[in-house]
Amino acid sequence: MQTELPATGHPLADTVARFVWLLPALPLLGFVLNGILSVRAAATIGPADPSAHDAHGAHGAHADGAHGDHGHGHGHDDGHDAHHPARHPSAALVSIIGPGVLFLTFALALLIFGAMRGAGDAMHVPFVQTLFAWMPTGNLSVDVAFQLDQLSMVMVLIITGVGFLIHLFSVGYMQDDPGYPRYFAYLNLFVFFMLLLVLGASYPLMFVGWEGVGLCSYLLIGFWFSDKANADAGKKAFVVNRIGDFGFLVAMFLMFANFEALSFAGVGAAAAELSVGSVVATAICLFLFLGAVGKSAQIPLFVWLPDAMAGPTPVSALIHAATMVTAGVYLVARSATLFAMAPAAQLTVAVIGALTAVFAATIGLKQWDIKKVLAYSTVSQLGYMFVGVGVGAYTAGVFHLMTHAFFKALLFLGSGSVIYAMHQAYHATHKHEDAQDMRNMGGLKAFMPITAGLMWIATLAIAGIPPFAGFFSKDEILTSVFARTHGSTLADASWLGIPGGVVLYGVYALGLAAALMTAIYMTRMMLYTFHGPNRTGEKERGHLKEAPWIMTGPLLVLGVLSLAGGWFNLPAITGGAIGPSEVLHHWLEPVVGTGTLIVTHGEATHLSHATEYALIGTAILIAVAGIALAAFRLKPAELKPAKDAPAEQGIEKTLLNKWYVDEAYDKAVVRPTVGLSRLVLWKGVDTGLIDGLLVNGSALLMRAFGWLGSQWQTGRVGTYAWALVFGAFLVLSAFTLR
Amino acid sequence: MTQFLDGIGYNGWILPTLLALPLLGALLLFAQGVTQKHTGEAAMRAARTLALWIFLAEAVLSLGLWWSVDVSSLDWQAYVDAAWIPQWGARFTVGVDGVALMLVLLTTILMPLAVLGSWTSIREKVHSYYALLLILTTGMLGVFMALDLVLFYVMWEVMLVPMYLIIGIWGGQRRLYASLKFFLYTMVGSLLMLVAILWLGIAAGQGGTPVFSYDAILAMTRGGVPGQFWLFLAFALAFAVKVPMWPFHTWLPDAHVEAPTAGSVILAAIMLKMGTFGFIRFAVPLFPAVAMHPTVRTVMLVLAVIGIVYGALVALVQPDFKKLVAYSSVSHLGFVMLGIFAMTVESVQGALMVTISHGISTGALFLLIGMIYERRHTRMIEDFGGIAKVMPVFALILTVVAFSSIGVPGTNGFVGEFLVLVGSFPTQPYYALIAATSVIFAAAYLLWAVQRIIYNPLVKPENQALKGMDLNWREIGLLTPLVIGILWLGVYPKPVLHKTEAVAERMVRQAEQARLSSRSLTVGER
Amino acid sequence: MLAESLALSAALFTVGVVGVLTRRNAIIIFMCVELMLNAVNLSFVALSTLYGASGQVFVIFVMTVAAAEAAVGLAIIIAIFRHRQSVNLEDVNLLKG
Amino acid sequence: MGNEFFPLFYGFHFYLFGLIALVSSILFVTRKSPVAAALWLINVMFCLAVLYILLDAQFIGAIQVLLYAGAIMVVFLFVVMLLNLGHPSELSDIRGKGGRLAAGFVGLALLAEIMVLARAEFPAKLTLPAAVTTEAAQGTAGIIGPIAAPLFREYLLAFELTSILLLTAIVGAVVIGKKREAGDAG
Repeated sequence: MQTELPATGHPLADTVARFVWLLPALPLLGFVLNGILSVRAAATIGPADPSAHDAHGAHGAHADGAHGDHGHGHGHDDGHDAHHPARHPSAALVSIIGPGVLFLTFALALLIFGAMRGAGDAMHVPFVQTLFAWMPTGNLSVDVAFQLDQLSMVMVLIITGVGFLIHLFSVGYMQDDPGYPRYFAYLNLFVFFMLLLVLGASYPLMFVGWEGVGLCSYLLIGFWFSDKANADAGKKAFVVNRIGDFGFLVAMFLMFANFEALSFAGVGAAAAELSVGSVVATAICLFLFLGAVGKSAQIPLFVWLPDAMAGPTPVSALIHAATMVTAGVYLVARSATLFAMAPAAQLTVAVIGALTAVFAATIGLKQWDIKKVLAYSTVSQLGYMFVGVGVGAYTAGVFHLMTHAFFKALLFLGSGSVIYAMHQAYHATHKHEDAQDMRNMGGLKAFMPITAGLMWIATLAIAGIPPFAGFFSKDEILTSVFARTHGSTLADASWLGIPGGVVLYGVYALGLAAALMTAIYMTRMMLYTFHGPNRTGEKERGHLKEAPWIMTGPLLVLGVLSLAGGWFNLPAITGGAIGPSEVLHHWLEPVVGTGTLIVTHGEATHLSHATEYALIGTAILIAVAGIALAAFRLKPAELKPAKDAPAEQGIEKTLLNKWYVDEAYDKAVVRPTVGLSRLVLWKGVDTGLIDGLLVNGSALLMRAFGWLGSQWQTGRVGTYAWALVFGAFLVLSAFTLR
Repeated sequence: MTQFLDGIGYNGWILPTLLALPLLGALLLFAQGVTQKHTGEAAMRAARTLALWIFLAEAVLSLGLWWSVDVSSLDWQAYVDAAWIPQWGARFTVGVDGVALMLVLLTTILMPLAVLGSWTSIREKVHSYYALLLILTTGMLGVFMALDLVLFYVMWEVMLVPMYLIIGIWGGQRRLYASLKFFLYTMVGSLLMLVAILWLGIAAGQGGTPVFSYDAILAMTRGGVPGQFWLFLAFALAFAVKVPMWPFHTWLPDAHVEAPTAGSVILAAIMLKMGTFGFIRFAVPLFPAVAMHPTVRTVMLVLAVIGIVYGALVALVQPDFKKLVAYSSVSHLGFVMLGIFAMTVESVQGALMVTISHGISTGALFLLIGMIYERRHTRMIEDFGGIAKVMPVFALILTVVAFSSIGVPGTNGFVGEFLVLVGSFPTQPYYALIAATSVIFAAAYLLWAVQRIIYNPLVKPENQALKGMDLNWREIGLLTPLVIGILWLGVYPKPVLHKTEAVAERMVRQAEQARLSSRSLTVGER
Repeated sequence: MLAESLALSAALFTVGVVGVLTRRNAIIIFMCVELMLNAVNLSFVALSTLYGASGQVFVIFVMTVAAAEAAVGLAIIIAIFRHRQSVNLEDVNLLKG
Repeated sequence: MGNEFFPLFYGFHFYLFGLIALVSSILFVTRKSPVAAALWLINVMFCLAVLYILLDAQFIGAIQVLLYAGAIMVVFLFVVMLLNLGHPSELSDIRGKGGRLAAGFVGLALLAEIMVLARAEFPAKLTLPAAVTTEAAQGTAGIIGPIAAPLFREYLLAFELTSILLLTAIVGAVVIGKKREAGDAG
């Protein structure tokens, strides 16, 4: 069923790439070590006999110390020594193991990358390393195998590279947390699963990573589980993700039922046999996309991502911005051949992506929580990526994924740094204010200039100002959408009865609108946070200061990448004037090239230079307009601190409350389900019908019969004699009347 | 290993020994109880130590089966046949195949853990308690081993009585109601099965002494027997109650809630498997044409799918954690039934995998509930909250087990569910589709419960008092094998799948033949 | 004469039955039972003219049983009377579980 | 058989005593006083004894008088006297009108059914061929012989068992009837 080369025959087999299994194994090792450290320190093994209540064990080594980060104005665990929280006893060891394994992984990834570069044309066939058979039964054979190709390599480099930086940042950010080893254990585990996701050679193995990252996301969102809101958010993330996972599962069932294959190679080969517009491919792709919608927080399943900001900020940066949430994009790109056969599904992807991009951007316009702004921005940008991969511009989508990983990680870490500073300040004065509300910030550039500068780079990048990274990737997506409106399978197809070309024009327009709003809300965020007068408070102001170097160091690296990330894939139109163009495009060609070519009827993209310049000009114009609009219309000076701020009215209130989507879901889905389960199924069917009527009912019936019979049992001989005689009478009657 | 086992004639004596040893142990315990001079704590210690040693011996002895059983052969392994009741034609015939092997091992390995799990919670009539557990073990092992239908039936009832007593004597508040319900429910089904067994035995005897040998009856029913629809129904009802299939499930929550920890563990982990085992060993192979009849199959599949979704939804709103797990069992066992009646190799293999992995993870869940119950004397989810702060090890293990039960890949729960669904989809896409929605509900109900128990703020003083009361070494030790099992079966289930592959393949092949050859069969001719 | 005997037997038996049903005095009911036994005996004897002496053997057995019954039954009646100062069966419902 | 020779004599006496028995039995049932009832019952038994003799069962007739009328009924009378129940009392009264009517109806119905059934043809198994007649069986052994032979041969076991039954009845009667008083624990 598989068409891949045996691992031994591949040119990579004898290079360092044969250690590809070490990529996930190293973070797993880190998880195990940190996990042991965390449990060993946290656990106080109970009494030998739990019924002996007096036998209290020694108190745990940890105390409920202060957290490094809090949600909305939640207090500190006072009563303990809040000023000088004791660092975790194993903190030093953990600080070495946690980022250490990531560094080793990143180094190994770079070595393997080098080996791949060296292999050259031979890399047209992916390198698959099979470890052992996982679920062999009947016709099903799923192997635990790693597939190394250009796409997974890009992802591995992003994950390990950005991941390493975020691990470093965390060393500073989380240093005082009592759950320090647990945090790094989870983080390592996350990287393990994420690498499994991108390296798995089959859909089931990818699904292991897929769910695994969801699991880690659950654990990390609910990291400070003592707060109900955090625990709720973790649970919500997992459950909503599971709705997507349902789609992923069904897609796998469809693949197995139709292709009898679940490996990428097998499915790809089978998909190539299909014709464009085949029902099977469309169904599979739509279900796959449902999975992607869940994981990548698209409409209608985006609701979990903003709540996921309850986790520590580095987690938001790593999981909920740079890596995990982009897994959906990776999934679509990975299934490029399949999607190419299903234009309707592709249009769906693009439309959902575009709608999400605009919708999330509108909410981002009115958020006060700095992390919430970034969260909706992430949702919006993920929508962009889906527009890219939806129209078959896989390189553009993956490119935006990459640049987004840089600038969004930078934004999150920067905001983490701000929150850290705010929190320290409030902590020092024992004030219980929301450290994440922008209304409490303002003018921070004076106190933390490095962070402010770096975040401005990221803001310009996300807004799409040349030459920052975001400009190139966003522009490429929009250009691709425009190019597909003619002469592509998408334009030929129709979506809900609308011609594909029209749909794509709509998507393009939505993309522009989203770009405008992105520029507006990002500028707004920067203005409110770093400019204008400071609103933190008189006493606190003195405690505001730049974060330590272990935190700003990673920010610097990400700043460089946000600035120069565009050079990974300069548009062809630059003609190599400022550097080699379309590097990423050529690199990814062996993986997604076929998919793109099918979409474009086997020809390269054909837009005249004039059109392309016009498109670029429009994009730049919109970005600049957005920034200008925000800069002129917003008055940071007039803003009041959160506790004095007046309540919003009208549309502003609706936007602040996220269009009441959460409330609507709660009313339309959650409550009815729980109500149905409780009142109808449990109390009605289970307790009432089955147990009450059928089970206990039959018992009651028997009891009634028994009662009736017992009424004859008077205990008096006379009655019995009557019964006897009557019986004899009946018997004889039977004979007589025979 | 195989050579060593052959050298000591292992296969010749192991099964009767496994059946006899617990009975012997029960006698010893009774004797110990009668002659006991000590009282109180010392007596209890003596009893549970003796019981534990017997269960450990049983487990160690049974491990040899892993190597000694040749699963590629379709003949019975470790086969022993002896005269028993010649007048009735009943013989003592025992043997195992790959499926029975796994279930026997599951039983023998879980039993010591169940004993350890109720190490300190049982404080009265201790001797009788452990003696009943031992008798119960014989019954359960006998059900998996019996190759004579009368022996099977006897064992089926033998396991019923100790469980009835265990719930009825050492149970909770409403133990009498629960135990009686359990007993009657099971009895109603199994009496019909007895009638069917007798019918089959007499028919197989052809006028002479009845023949109850499984093989002989299988040979007789291969081409179909008159009245096979009703026979199938009788068997199916007995097993469906045990599984339990919707709507025969309402005994389960009550029994689980009222039973002591070991009772719940055994009930969920092993006794429910008797039902699915019954389908795989008896109901389907004996009457393949009926089982594969479109109407019958549809009914079974619909019930299975209802069970899956219904169990999950009802579990969502349970205030009692034990009841929640009980309803989740209804859901999980629905997967098993779906897998069996979807009748592809993958789905049947998946059903067996769910059977085993449900035993491990639900067993572990009940053990964990028992442990927290011993400390807090409540099972109501709302009474907890923030336990992870004071009992991190408990929280860790509960999380692992819960995710296994949810079916997160990498744990055993996923492998089984995935195989069932991926196998059912080609033949029964719509049922598989509906069943797959339970991945959402499973996450919802378990995570919600887990959150309310170990997460959320630690505000209740009773829960704060749990500080320093984390799991002790005994409890960690008994949970460790289960956690290892969860991860092992999730990552490398191949050895187990290999053990059951041949049986599953044969069953599917024969069912398929029966389906094809009975195309013309109409409902009236059954 | 056989037919007439049997008819008489049936009539006597019926009278006994009616007695059992209508009376409340335990001793009289007891005597009614004796009457019924006698009615049956008559049948046996009548039929023995046709079928041999076995019928008469049975009569002997019936008498033996009747004797035993009378002994035990009367003892019970005495015991009940001692206990309740009455032999009215309406008062006695010891058979009720 | 005697009736072959004196059919009229036998017939007359048969009907006479039969009638007396029937009338006496009805009187027995309807008497309020237990003593009167017992006496009427004794009358019935005497009549039956006569009928037995007329039916050629002289031995049975003899023990009917000895055992029933002479022993059992005397015991009954004893008890009636002992318990001082000899006079009709409110409690010992027969049931109400409805009860009596119903009982009468049922009795008549039963009788009717028996009569009908007596004319019915029974399955062959039930009607033995009259091969073994009393005459042939009696042979030379006299009156008791024909009874003794089956009693001590075919029905020996049952006969022995009756002895045990009687013994048990004696013991039982003694135990039950024994007066239990406070000081009489033994």
